[in-house]
Amino acid sequence: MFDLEPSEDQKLMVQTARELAKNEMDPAAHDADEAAKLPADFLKKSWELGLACAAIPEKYNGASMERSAVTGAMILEELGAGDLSMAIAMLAPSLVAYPVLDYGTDLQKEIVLRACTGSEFPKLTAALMEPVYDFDPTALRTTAIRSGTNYVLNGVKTLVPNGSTADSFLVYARVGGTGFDNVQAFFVQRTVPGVTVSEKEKNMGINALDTVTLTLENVGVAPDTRVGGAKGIDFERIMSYSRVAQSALALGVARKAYEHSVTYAMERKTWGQPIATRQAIAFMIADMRIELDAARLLVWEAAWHLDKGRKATKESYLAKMVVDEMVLKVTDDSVMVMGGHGFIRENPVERWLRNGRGFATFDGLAMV
Amino acid sequence: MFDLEPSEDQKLMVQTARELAKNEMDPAAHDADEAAKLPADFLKKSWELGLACAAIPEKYNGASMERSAVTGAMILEELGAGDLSMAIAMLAPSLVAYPVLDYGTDLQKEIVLRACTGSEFPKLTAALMEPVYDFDPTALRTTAIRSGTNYVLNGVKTLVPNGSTADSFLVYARVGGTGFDNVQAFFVQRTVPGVTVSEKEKNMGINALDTVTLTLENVGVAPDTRVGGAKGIDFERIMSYSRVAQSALALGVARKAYEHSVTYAMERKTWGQPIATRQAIAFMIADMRIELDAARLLVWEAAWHLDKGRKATKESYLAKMVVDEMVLKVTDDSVMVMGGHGFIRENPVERWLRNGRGFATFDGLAMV
Amino acid sequence: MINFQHGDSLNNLAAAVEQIARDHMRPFTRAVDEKEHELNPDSYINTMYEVLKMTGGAMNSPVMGAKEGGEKKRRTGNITSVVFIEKMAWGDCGMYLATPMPLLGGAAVGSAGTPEQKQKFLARFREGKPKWAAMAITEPGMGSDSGAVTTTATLEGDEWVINGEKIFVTAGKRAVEDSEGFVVVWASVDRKAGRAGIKAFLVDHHTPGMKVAKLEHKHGIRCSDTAVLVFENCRIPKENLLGSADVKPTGDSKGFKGAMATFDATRPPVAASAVGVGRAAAEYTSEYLAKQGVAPRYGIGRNKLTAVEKDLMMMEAKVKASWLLTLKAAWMSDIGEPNNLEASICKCKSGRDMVWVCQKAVELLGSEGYSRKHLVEKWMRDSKIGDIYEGTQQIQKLVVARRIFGYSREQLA
Amino acid sequence: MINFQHGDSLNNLAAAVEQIARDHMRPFTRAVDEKEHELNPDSYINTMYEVLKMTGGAMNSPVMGAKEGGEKKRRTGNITSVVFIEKMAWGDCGMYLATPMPLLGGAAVGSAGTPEQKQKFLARFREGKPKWAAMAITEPGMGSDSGAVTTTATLEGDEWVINGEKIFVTAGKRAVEDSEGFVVVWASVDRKAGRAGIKAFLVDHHTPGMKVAKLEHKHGIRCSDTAVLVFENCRIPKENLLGSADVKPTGDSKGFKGAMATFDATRPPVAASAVGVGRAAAEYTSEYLAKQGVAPRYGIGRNKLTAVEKDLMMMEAKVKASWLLTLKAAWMSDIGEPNNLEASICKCKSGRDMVWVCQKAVELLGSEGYSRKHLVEKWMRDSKIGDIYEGTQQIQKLVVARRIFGYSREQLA
Repeated sequence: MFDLEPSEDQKLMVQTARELAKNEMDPAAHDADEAAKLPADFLKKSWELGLACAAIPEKYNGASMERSAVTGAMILEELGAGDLSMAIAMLAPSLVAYPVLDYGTDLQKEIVLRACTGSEFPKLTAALMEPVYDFDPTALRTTAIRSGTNYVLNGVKTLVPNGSTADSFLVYARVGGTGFDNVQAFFVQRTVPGVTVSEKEKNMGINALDTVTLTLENVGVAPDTRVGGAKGIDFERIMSYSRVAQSALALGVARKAYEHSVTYAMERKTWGQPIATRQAIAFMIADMRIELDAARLLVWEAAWHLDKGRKATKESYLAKMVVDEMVLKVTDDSVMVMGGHGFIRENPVERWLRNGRGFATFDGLAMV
Repeated sequence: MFDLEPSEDQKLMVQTARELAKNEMDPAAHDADEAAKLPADFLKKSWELGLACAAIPEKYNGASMERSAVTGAMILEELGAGDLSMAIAMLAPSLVAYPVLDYGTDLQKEIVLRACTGSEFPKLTAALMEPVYDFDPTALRTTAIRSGTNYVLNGVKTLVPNGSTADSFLVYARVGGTGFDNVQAFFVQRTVPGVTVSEKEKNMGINALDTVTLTLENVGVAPDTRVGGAKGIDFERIMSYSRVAQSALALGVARKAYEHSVTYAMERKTWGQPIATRQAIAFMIADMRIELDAARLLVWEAAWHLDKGRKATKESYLAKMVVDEMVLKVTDDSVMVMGGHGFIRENPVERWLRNGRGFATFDGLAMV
Repeated sequence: MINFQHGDSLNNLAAAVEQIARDHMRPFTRAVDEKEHELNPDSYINTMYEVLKMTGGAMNSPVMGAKEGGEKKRRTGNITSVVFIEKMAWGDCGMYLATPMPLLGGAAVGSAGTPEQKQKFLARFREGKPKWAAMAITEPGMGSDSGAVTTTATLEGDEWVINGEKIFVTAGKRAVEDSEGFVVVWASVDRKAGRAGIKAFLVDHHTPGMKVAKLEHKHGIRCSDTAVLVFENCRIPKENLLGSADVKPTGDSKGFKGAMATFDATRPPVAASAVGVGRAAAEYTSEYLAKQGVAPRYGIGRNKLTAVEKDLMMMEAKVKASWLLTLKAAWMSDIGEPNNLEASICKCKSGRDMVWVCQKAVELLGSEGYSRKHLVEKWMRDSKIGDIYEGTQQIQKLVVARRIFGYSREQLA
Repeated sequence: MINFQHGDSLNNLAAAVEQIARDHMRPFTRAVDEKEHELNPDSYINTMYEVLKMTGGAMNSPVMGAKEGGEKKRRTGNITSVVFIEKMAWGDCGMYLATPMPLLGGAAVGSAGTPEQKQKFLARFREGKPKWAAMAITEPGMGSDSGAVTTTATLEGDEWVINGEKIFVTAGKRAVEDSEGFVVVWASVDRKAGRAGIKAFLVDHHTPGMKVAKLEHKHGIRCSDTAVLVFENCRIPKENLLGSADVKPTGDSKGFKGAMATFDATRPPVAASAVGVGRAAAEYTSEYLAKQGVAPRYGIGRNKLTAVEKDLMMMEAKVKASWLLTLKAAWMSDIGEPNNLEASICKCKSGRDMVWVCQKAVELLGSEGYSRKHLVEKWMRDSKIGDIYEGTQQIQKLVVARRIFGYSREQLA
């Protein structure tokens, strides 16, 4: 029966995430953005909470949480509300752990999942996006061509999170024609010849997140680096998980901007009245709320389809399309609610706008 | 030097058009729409004013007005504000006269232009649009294939204005591959074998306008029916004129809806105050005005390029793109300003919305 | 536990309603639009009335269903009603509004009526010939400020005497002239008391002094009769007052609040009717364009989409988003949570976005979309009412903002 | 006679400014953004100042140009200034705002100053080293209600004593600390008189009691210094009051009105600066995508466009529409027509739409657009100020609506 009440477990996880966001992320977000650097101990601290990679089974020392995209979406919304850079950074290992959990060979699971349940933040990340205006996961430019038993990888990846410190990259590459079915994932070590890792990239937003450009020139990798071996991955489903995750982060960013606007509009007075009493401001904020609530339901529904075992390609794609538009509108309007004050970097709305605009240009930066 | 002041001649023409709109068109528009029929003597009356086809030279008994797309745009805005169905109906002869004036052979000019300066409303119209979702003037489906010295026409045309009574149709057809250059225009008599004229079409709006579907099945026409003979027409420029004309009509529809909204908002009171004093309504109306003014300048500029002898393909296309969006928004908002009253057919805004939505689906229904 | 799936029993019922929509609404939808008030969609009305009689309360009045029946833990009436309404409106929104059921008038009796009133006015909907009930609130000089009622009700002996004029009365003629229905009329018992003096009165069909002065010719939903009702010394029994007779000098009286509560409960159904129209247009457009070879490529790089493809996708997404918001608001009612905010959110969003969807449908089909050969132009006209009735988009935003800020009507007007 | 073409002399001057923008602004635009206040764009400042000195009044202060010079029949100052500003902002909007010219402060002196004040405060811009002038209106507790000034000016003998804090002072530090410029400060001479008590005062550079308390770190236009100025018993000569000293008990005083008139005159220049940024982004996007093989097919059937193509076209159209509105407003000033409505229209539309254009540019370039490798992300940040400063989009709509309805500030607030 139709129901929107989260389970007790979900509420608990959300609470944990919300506290992290409130206590560790939000207060440090401005300085981290200005310094273009995560707070020194953030990854360690957040890692200890076990929010990322929580669905790894006990067998591998994991928390054995149910693998649920819905739960993940709820958690990621909270983390997104904390800070987008920090959220993506702390979630980056999931980009590797979950595909391996879902599709990896036993050996891959043993190695990767154990690395993702240790006390150290794992130096693992994934490389999917490419620096082109029309990035298309169904038609990657990065290729993996069979050469004997090995594969030879060529291509350029961008926005690889935690790239400066990662030892190992899960690289998505095209092994045939176009379409999701022709994409496979390969583990590439940083030290392998042909691999070049750039300096930290500079973007409009997510400044505190360390992302790099990864260039692969005739990089040879062994067959066992391919996730799932010959059977491979279901990349279409991986993309759906990823789109749900990014959308959930965007919900968090937008919600934070909305909440900030509500508070500000009720406090700020002009002509003796809170600006919330002016229809222009009140309607703008009402619209924020309406679009936010609508987008959340689309995200949850897409996630729910995934939890039901479906591919959810359409659902996750449409949810992300709506969310990407919504988060820009909401963060942009939150700047307008503050007027000139919203243009000053002391005011977080300007950062949320910079981060918010990113979503439509990201595809594959997070995973639930 | 940049200047937006109309000339005295232009002001005079605008005044004439405005009076026609105010006295003959607007008051009769509702009944005409309901009856799906023009007022009995409208075409005759309006024809006598000489607003359509005014640029035909004295040589052919014409008024010899300067051929100016800017002037035309000004006049058409007024007529559009009067009533869209009536405006298109009275302008339909221009769809034939101006291409002939610009490109016709001497004989074609002699016949057509004289018909367009007589005392009778000319039974001439043009057939351009086709009943497909992606109508494209650069890739018409209607073809004119050479057969010996003749041409054989095949295709289906829709939204042919005044089609039920027209004796002769100027049919646009593709004579080669795609692109504007491959389109030519042919005169087809109603009585020629292979020509079928439908009943009056039924549309959401422009109900009073008589439009038909014209079907051409292996219709053979002689070479001298081709406008301009072997030299032919500059269809690209014809489309620019047409897009400017339709945009100008849309400006009129939108302006009327805007003006009506202003009046209503200042008169209508809720809670003892005119609704114009509420920001939600006031901002909606401010936006109408802003978008209307912006769109008009784009239309004028495109028209001005035409008057300078340029093709104005881009300018007219972009102007129409903007206008089509604007007229929908403005007419839709004008319904919202009236609330429930706007949904009643006694209130003209509902007609303007039906007419306004049409523009994005029309391409080639008018000519300046 | 998050779940986006309905139970089997609702799915089965929904399928039955969809079948009715497909068989008894869609085939007539163009004709009832063209013929306006001349043609009663009898096939639909009679079929539907039999179904309604059989299924009893659940469909008879959506809101009543929620209040009256169901399990103790979790009621299902509101979800059920929005699911049904969405499907009926998908069939034809005008015909849905001409469905012989108590509609808003019934909802008012359901939420504020005494047991006797319920028996007298609602039981009749389970028997005999098709009947309608209507709600008469708006007056010519009145906009969205429902407090500005000038119609009066004066107690003379055992009777209320009603005088005034009401406009925008949905199913007004069917309720009071064409059937043995009734109308709920808002009138002031004390004009000096303002909002507090406004009460709702049950006026039975064919009551002398009440007449249908006019049927409006509308932009859309043309076969739904929108009546002007005139009351001239119209006398009704004293016990036909709905709610309390008290005129409290300050604040809202129970009568007015009760009537306003009806709106809270009916915004999700109105949203559902908007979604039904939007979904009809979105589906039709998809199917039409599919035949032309347009297949939305879900999943590919966003900057590779065509404009039509992107619009189609947005249409689909917006229909779903509005629908989920509507289900959410109804679900909250079912679990007994206050849903004033969510009811306005779903009404605002679906009203606005379904208009966008239908306008887009016309555009995507080009001149074909503008032609009456296809239904999309009709849905565009029908959709507009969803953005207007029971509170325009602007009114809904006011409500949403007031709830967000915790402001009163006075603080944010 | 309708004409969309500028005269040859303006075109020649415009080409010169564009050359400066290309050679002395664009090459530094990324660096001045990254380095924020650390890097003064000296190459541009010095070059431009020499040009400004040479060209004299026309460019020295756009608004003044309009008021002072030109033919009797038709002035050209306003059109000239918006053309210049659009090109400079196309080069770099932050650097444009750091142009050593009188800007808003100069505009105020130009429109309300006595001949002596003009000589004393404006002549200096035609000689020596680069100088700036600033306008200080906004205060920390104040939003768009420019009447709510709490800074005070008290007459003590031959001096006004100013106390208060001003924020959002564009070029504030350059005007009063880095150069021999000045700042126009709004202060109340009689707080009880409200709006009527507000006057504008000319405070010279390095006047004791005035200090730059802070430079803001901003979302965009980072190399333009936005200062917080604090006045503590800051004493200035009595004759530095701009406009009349009268405090009329009812209505607006000349002082306030004069200052507000400055805004009327400066909205088109602000719109022009927004358009410059939007055009930069639109052109860059077109050129980038053209290299990727995207060529907008102007003229084809609308439903055949790709999504990117359509967006590109809309960007181009919106840039042009905003620009034409800006020219129109400036032209009206030049021919002596009141342009309060048109000034707000162009400011509102260009502020809003150029943000849209720049945000779209980022989206169309995908992750490349989000990267600081390209300038579009910077233009997106720069563009936002155009929607905010000198009255947000919302304020402009209020002005537009008031003009449409003929309402006063009190009737529509």
